[in-house]
Amino acid sequence: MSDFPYLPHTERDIDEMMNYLNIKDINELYQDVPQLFNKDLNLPSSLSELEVKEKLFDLSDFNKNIQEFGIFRGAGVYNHYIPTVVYSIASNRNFLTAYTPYQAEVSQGTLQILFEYQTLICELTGMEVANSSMYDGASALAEAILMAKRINGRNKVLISDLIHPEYYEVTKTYIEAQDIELIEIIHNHQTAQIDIQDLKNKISKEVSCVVVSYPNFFGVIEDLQEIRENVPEDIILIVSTYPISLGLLESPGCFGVDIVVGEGQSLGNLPSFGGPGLGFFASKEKYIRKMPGRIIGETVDKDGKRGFVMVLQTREQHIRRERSTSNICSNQAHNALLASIYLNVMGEKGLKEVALQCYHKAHYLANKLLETDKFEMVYQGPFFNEFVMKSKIDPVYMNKKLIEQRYFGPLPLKKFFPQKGDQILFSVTELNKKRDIDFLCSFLEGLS
Amino acid sequence: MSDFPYLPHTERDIDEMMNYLNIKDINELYQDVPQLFNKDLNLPSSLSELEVKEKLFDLSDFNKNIQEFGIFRGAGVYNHYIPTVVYSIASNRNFLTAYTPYQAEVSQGTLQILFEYQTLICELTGMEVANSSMYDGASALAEAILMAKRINGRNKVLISDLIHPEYYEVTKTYIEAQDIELIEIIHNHQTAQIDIQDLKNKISKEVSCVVVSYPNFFGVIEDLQEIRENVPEDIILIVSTYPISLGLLESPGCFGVDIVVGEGQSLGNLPSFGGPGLGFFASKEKYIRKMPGRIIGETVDKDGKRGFVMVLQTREQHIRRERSTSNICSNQAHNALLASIYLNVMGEKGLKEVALQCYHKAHYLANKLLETDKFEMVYQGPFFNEFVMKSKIDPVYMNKKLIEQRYFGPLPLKKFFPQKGDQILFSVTELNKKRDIDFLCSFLEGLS
Amino acid sequence: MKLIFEKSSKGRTAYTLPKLDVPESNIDIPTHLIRKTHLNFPEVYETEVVRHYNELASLNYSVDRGFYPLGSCTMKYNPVLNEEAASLEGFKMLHPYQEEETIQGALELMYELQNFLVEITGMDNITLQPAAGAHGELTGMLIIRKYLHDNNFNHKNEVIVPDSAHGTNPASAAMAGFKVIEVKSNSEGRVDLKNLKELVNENTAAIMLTNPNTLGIFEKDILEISQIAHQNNALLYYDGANLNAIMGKSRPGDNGFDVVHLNLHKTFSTPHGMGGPGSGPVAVKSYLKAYLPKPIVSRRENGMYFFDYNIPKSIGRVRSFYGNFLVLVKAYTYILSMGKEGLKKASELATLNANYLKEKLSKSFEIAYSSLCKHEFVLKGTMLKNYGVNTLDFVKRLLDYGIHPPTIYFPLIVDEAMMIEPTETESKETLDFVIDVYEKVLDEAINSPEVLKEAPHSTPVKRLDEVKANKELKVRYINNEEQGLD
Amino acid sequence: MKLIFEKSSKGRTAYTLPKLDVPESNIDIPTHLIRKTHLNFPEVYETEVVRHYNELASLNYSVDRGFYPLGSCTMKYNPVLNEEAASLEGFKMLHPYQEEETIQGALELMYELQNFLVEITGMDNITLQPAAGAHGELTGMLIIRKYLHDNNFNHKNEVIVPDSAHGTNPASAAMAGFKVIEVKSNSEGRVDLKNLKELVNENTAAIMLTNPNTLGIFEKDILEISQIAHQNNALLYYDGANLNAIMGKSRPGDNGFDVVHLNLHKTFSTPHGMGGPGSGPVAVKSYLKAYLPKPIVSRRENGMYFFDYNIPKSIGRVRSFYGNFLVLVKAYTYILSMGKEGLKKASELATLNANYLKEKLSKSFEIAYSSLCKHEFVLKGTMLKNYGVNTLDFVKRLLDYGIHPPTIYFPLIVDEAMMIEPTETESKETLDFVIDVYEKVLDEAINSPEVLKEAPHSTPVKRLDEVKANKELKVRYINNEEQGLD
Repeated sequence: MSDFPYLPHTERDIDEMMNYLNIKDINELYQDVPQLFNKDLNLPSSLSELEVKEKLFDLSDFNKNIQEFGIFRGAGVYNHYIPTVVYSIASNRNFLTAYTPYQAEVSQGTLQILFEYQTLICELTGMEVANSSMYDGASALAEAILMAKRINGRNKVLISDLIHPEYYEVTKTYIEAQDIELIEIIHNHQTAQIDIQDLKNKISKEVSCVVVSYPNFFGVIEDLQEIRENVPEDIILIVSTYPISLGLLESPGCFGVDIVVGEGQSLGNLPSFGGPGLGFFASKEKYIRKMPGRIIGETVDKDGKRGFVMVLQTREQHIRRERSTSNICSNQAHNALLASIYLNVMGEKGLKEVALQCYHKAHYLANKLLETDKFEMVYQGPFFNEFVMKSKIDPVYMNKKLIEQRYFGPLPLKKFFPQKGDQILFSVTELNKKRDIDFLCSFLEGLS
Repeated sequence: MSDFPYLPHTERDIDEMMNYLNIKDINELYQDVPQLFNKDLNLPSSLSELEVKEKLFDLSDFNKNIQEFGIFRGAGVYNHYIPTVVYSIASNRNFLTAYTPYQAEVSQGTLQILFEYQTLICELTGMEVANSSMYDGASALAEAILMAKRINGRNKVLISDLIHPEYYEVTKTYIEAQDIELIEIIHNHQTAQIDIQDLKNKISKEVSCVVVSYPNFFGVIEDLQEIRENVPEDIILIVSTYPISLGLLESPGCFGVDIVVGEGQSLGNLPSFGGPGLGFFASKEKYIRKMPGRIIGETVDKDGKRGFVMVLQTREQHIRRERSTSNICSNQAHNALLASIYLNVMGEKGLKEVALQCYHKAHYLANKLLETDKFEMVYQGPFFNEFVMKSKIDPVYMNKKLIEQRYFGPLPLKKFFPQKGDQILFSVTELNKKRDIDFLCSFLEGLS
Repeated sequence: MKLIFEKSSKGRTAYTLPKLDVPESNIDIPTHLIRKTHLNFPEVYETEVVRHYNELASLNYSVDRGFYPLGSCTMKYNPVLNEEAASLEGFKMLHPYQEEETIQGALELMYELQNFLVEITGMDNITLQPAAGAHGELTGMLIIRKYLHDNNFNHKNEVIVPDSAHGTNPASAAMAGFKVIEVKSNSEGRVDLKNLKELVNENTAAIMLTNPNTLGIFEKDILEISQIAHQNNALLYYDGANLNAIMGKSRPGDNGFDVVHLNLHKTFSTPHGMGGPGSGPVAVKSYLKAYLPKPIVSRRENGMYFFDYNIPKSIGRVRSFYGNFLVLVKAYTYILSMGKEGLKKASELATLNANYLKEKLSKSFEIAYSSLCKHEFVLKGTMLKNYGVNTLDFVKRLLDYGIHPPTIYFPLIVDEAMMIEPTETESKETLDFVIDVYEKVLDEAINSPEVLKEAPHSTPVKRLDEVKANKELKVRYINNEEQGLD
Repeated sequence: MKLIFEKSSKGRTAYTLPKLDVPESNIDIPTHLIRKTHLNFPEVYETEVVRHYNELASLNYSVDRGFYPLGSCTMKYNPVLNEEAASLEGFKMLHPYQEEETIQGALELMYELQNFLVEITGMDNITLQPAAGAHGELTGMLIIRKYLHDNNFNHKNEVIVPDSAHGTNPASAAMAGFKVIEVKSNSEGRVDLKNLKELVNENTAAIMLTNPNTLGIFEKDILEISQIAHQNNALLYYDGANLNAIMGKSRPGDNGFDVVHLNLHKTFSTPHGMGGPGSGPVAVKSYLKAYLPKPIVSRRENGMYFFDYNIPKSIGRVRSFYGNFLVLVKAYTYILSMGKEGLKKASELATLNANYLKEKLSKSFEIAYSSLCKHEFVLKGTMLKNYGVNTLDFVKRLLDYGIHPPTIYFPLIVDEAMMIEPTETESKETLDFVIDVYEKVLDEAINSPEVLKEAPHSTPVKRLDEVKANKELKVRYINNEEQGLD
């Protein structure tokens, strides 16, 4: 008799099956295994559902979470409003427990969702084509750089020094074996925008691509028009972007960017300690055959009815093996679903409103902080919803005090820039209320 | 432009529709309404989803709930383990947003669920037929009494004085206009079981039915065999039961009971402040045409395939109107679904184990409490998971102190029996842990 | 598909429990009271349970699938936010007998909801206890009964109900001990005033009305009806099933109604759950407050909320505890979401939708009563008989086009009735699609009636044999194999 | 069905937001950087969104619908408890950059999971960072690469991969800069030792194996293979896609593997989510610990958990933050639920199921390699060609019987392959049903092959034109109407 609710086998089932196989012991099915493991694994014994729940509840409660705490921290993962309908829909188990749509005829749900997702990403980024998801913003960026090399065969990458530091690290890991050289473009120390002169100086015939973040890690909005003007057409311009900002900012596609990637968590995905998130990936149509990841296309069935299938599979690993455009197989389809529902629910109007609220609230906070005399703005470039301040209060101490007040304060830049021990990165979204902002400012004003 | 996400009408839609109807103002559709209300309702203005959520979260947080607090209180609503799968399945919106299966061909989900539910209730109660749900245990009991009168045309009801007091009140309300006389049967003050002599004395040719609770409000198990032996066959014996106890107790059907009703909340339904719950209702087959409520039956479609439909609708109000067996229309189908999933998941083995754990834990608590010398057992009758104690500590004070310790203590019987100011009703389920029971006892021992 | 019982296999299990953590004691129960009868529950594993119900869900039509215009049932969209609200632990994990100070949030919600509903109906006081509409009707009629008795109107034992009324009205009146008298509808589909005047007399306890009525027609003579009732010391009862037409546009209380019940699962968007749970609050004028079921939620001067049991004249209780509380949470959430503007707009658009649909369909179908309607209207399928089919055949064919039929053969006063209530949550595109389908099926009725008679063709089961079901009356699964073995 | 874009109507809205509660400031952004391009998102209302996705869900096959035996994908049942655990606020509402003392619960979970997985695989250390299996492969190969470089094995640039390997293996090796060398399978479906010995040389960096391999066959010569590798200073890489066959039965670490990746969404029951998110932890022997991606979760002496970034030789990062954390929560939940007994039992029953199914099917079908299998096996559909049909036709017909086809045309070394992995969560009844269906379809192939060629017949769409899709390459919706207007 099975005591495991996930296992269907009764003793009789097992007996009948073993009889049929003419075996007396399941270990006979393992007779070809050398060194059969005949101890118990050093793991806990099976727990009842109630006990498991209790353990998980305890672990969960042991964390302080941003449902209970206010947060003024972003830096790649943002606490945005998610309409209730998003997770309600996505929790449908016919989405959750399906896999890659290998059999298109019984996967039209998945396929249409991803086709719609691709369309939404194209709209958002202003690009012509998009794939159906990558692991995260960082790996999407790394893959974009590999793609650029596939396009023009060159091996120097000019990369903004205000790309998210963890994206930079991932990129470094990815290109390690690829004979690619990463060259940083410095930022202008007044504006925190890319130093155009430095960019110009570093452009050469060996440059495969130029990589910038829009907005960048310090929250500042890069001038993509100026950058594109200074990046010759045969060099791939790659932009990593924060999709919510595109409710307010012109789409990268409008400036002639070649590849747009980013982290899609902010689109209807909960923060989740940073994962799972969603790498989105869009490019010009002419490069589609060089693109990594799964792509869904429209077709018809034998009666002429519209349907969707996976296309360009010959780029992929299960067919092309070591010559595939990427090794990616499992992706983040369910997160793409969350992002799709989010964008469909919010619509153009909603996304623009969210972006505007982020903008206004961030600027309201910035101005209020300046009034306290405890903070100075470090850069003058235009920012969206994040900004760097120099603080008279020690950032670590400040955050400790804020946690006592049930707030997560700004990110100490020291985490990534050891020399910036007194600088902090504030982040504000539409979920930060005026009363929280006002409290924060007056609390910090009083802090010493 | 609609600002209401639940309303689809664009201005253009409204214009087109009004044009088609040849009206200029929606009020023209209300021209036949005298005293058109032309003010604003004195209600709050529409709130955004976030604001609504915040308000509801606040209200919810303002309560102390039994997820956070331990509880030793039952008295009709019990905190039992509910497997995760129960609500996960039942939250499927194709269950939630369907209605009464008027069109059987597109309601086979609903119909089969309720057919299975009827079967499960028959199994549990030992009866031959069951309906597909009533509002709650109390109204089910009241309806059973009305049904008894329909069966034998008599108008005296002998009812145990240890029926749940609220069921008694509901019954009184229901029969108010029905020319039915309620006569209480007293309980034996030693055992808290029904006083058989009193029952015998009150039996007469005018008695329509005898009503007992199994276990009764004081947790004591009535001897249904003895009761049936003393209730002539032409008198309907009605039993109200606590379904979890039937994992341990013999089913009422085995003793020749005619109608079994009860509150099904304990079967996979959350406490929910007492509602929605689930009235279940089962009887002997020969009385089916006198039964209130919806009944589902098996049939075949025109290809001979099995299917399910509503049967005996001619008993019901939408056809029989003032001569229907009851006025019930909307019922508690979704709660019947929860109960069904629960029983299917637990199975015989699980239900028996739950019942046994309740029994053992309740008796463990009772014994521990006796050891404190603060409590005395009031009755000697066998009990299932509830029992009455006389307390040296004032019950209201005791509960106040327990709330400080994050426990809800026993129910002060004063709530229903003003003369029992020093008596309390303890309730224990499989969710009460030994460590909580031990804490309770030692805390109460130290309390003065 | 198989029943879950037919999927059972001895020894399978879908549950786990922690081990008993206290010492076992002797089972101190007389042996004959200990279960020996086998519980023939299925033995299944979790995967199977999940798949079983997933398949069952796929067989159900629902509002989430599409147009579901059951007349008088108000199958509007059920917001997911309502569900989220009702799933908060501070609501779902409350015991009804917790101490007052530990349930202030729940009481505040109920208190506010009481006030909201009283305002919407134009009444004075309310009980949230009834579990459904019909339950509310019974409650309301018992209030009326007790009030009359207390005021020496014991002879008043008749309740007048229109021939177009919901079946629950006469059934509830009868349960409350009244004799039911039927008043005719006139050619406009309204209460025939002449007939009403003939019927009302000193024995009249109450007149029960639905307004707009089940034909979707507003009783424009309501003030006169009210006068007739009150002049005869009879009370006027409002069946709130059709309130969705008039929120913020007309208030029953202002029109002279003395007792009103509401259906929160209709007008206030809580889901219908395959038949329930619903909720049927009953609002009354202040002079009836003393008769409301107990308890009701009140507020102390210090701001604390409490259950007021001090209602000496109360009819008593109609339900244990406090009603379907989680349904109340959902309705409350809906009212906050919609606000005063939204509720009014909902009613206006429900009425606009119904009139648009009615006018468009009137090109091809006979409308039972063609005057202005409110939230619903009734088609007369009589003409279908010319083609050898009937309303049942007609609507079964609708299923093949993926839309749910209306309520049929009701109200009883309309031959071959189809009672259509689109609600405000359906778009114009949907209505236009529905119109196309109705016309297409009508076309089929004329040109290929056999297609209708055999319909539906594309549903999980084909047309079901109701006669057999009622004759053979198989209302539970019997495991014949097992029976044989026992 | 329609695309959501085709349901759009100007002015509809599905969202609400609180009003901006701070004063507006000037938009201090250069005009050319402010969006002027129209965002052509759909304008829909909530009901429509809900219905849209409800319909899409109804078009999907899923584990919750039934048998889904995709070989090497381990489509086992995904417990609802996993989902409940991952939806706890203390997990889903964590920001990755919170202070260490505010995330101790999350860190403890990760730390324990690290230990669990290390124990199950018989390895020493692990990273939870990779987001999927292939991502783990890349990580593992980069670790190997860095290790070799640091130890002056720069010349080692070849990775040997069996011809039966998953396509991700050569792809990942290539991404990590290696040249891929294919080793043949022998007549038993195992690595051809002779061929392997010919291929291994001083340039060999690693041998990548899946064990049991994609034919479901255990590499019984694994100890010898390990020896061959290590004698040549090459590392042995374990692709964990097929770990579900051997939990508690055999540990890759004990067999000499140096690097192992796992697929938590396969073996550890986290749902596949239509393609992801997955999770692909990589475990290594202690001598490779220094190369793991940073950070890993460690524990201080005082019991506090922390992210250890102090890994100077680390290959760096392969993902932002810490991997697919919520997937980790689900896998952790599963391991607690199953325990050591349950995991072992799961593997045994997965193997029992596969062998039972294989043996039964072998009566009618040709098994590619008929020896003992583990969790999966491969049918050879070559004989179908005799009837003018092929594997594709065959499996499309399975859809009409409501079961999902196996992985097809893989592994590449089997002609017309069908790779079947039933998993342990399918019952004997299901397997017996599946056997019946396979035999019935085979019968149809012989007697009415046209039925297969035209299959599927009962799915939401019929067989789709993949050639057209790839030729015309329409990968997004274009609103032609709107385009015309612009």
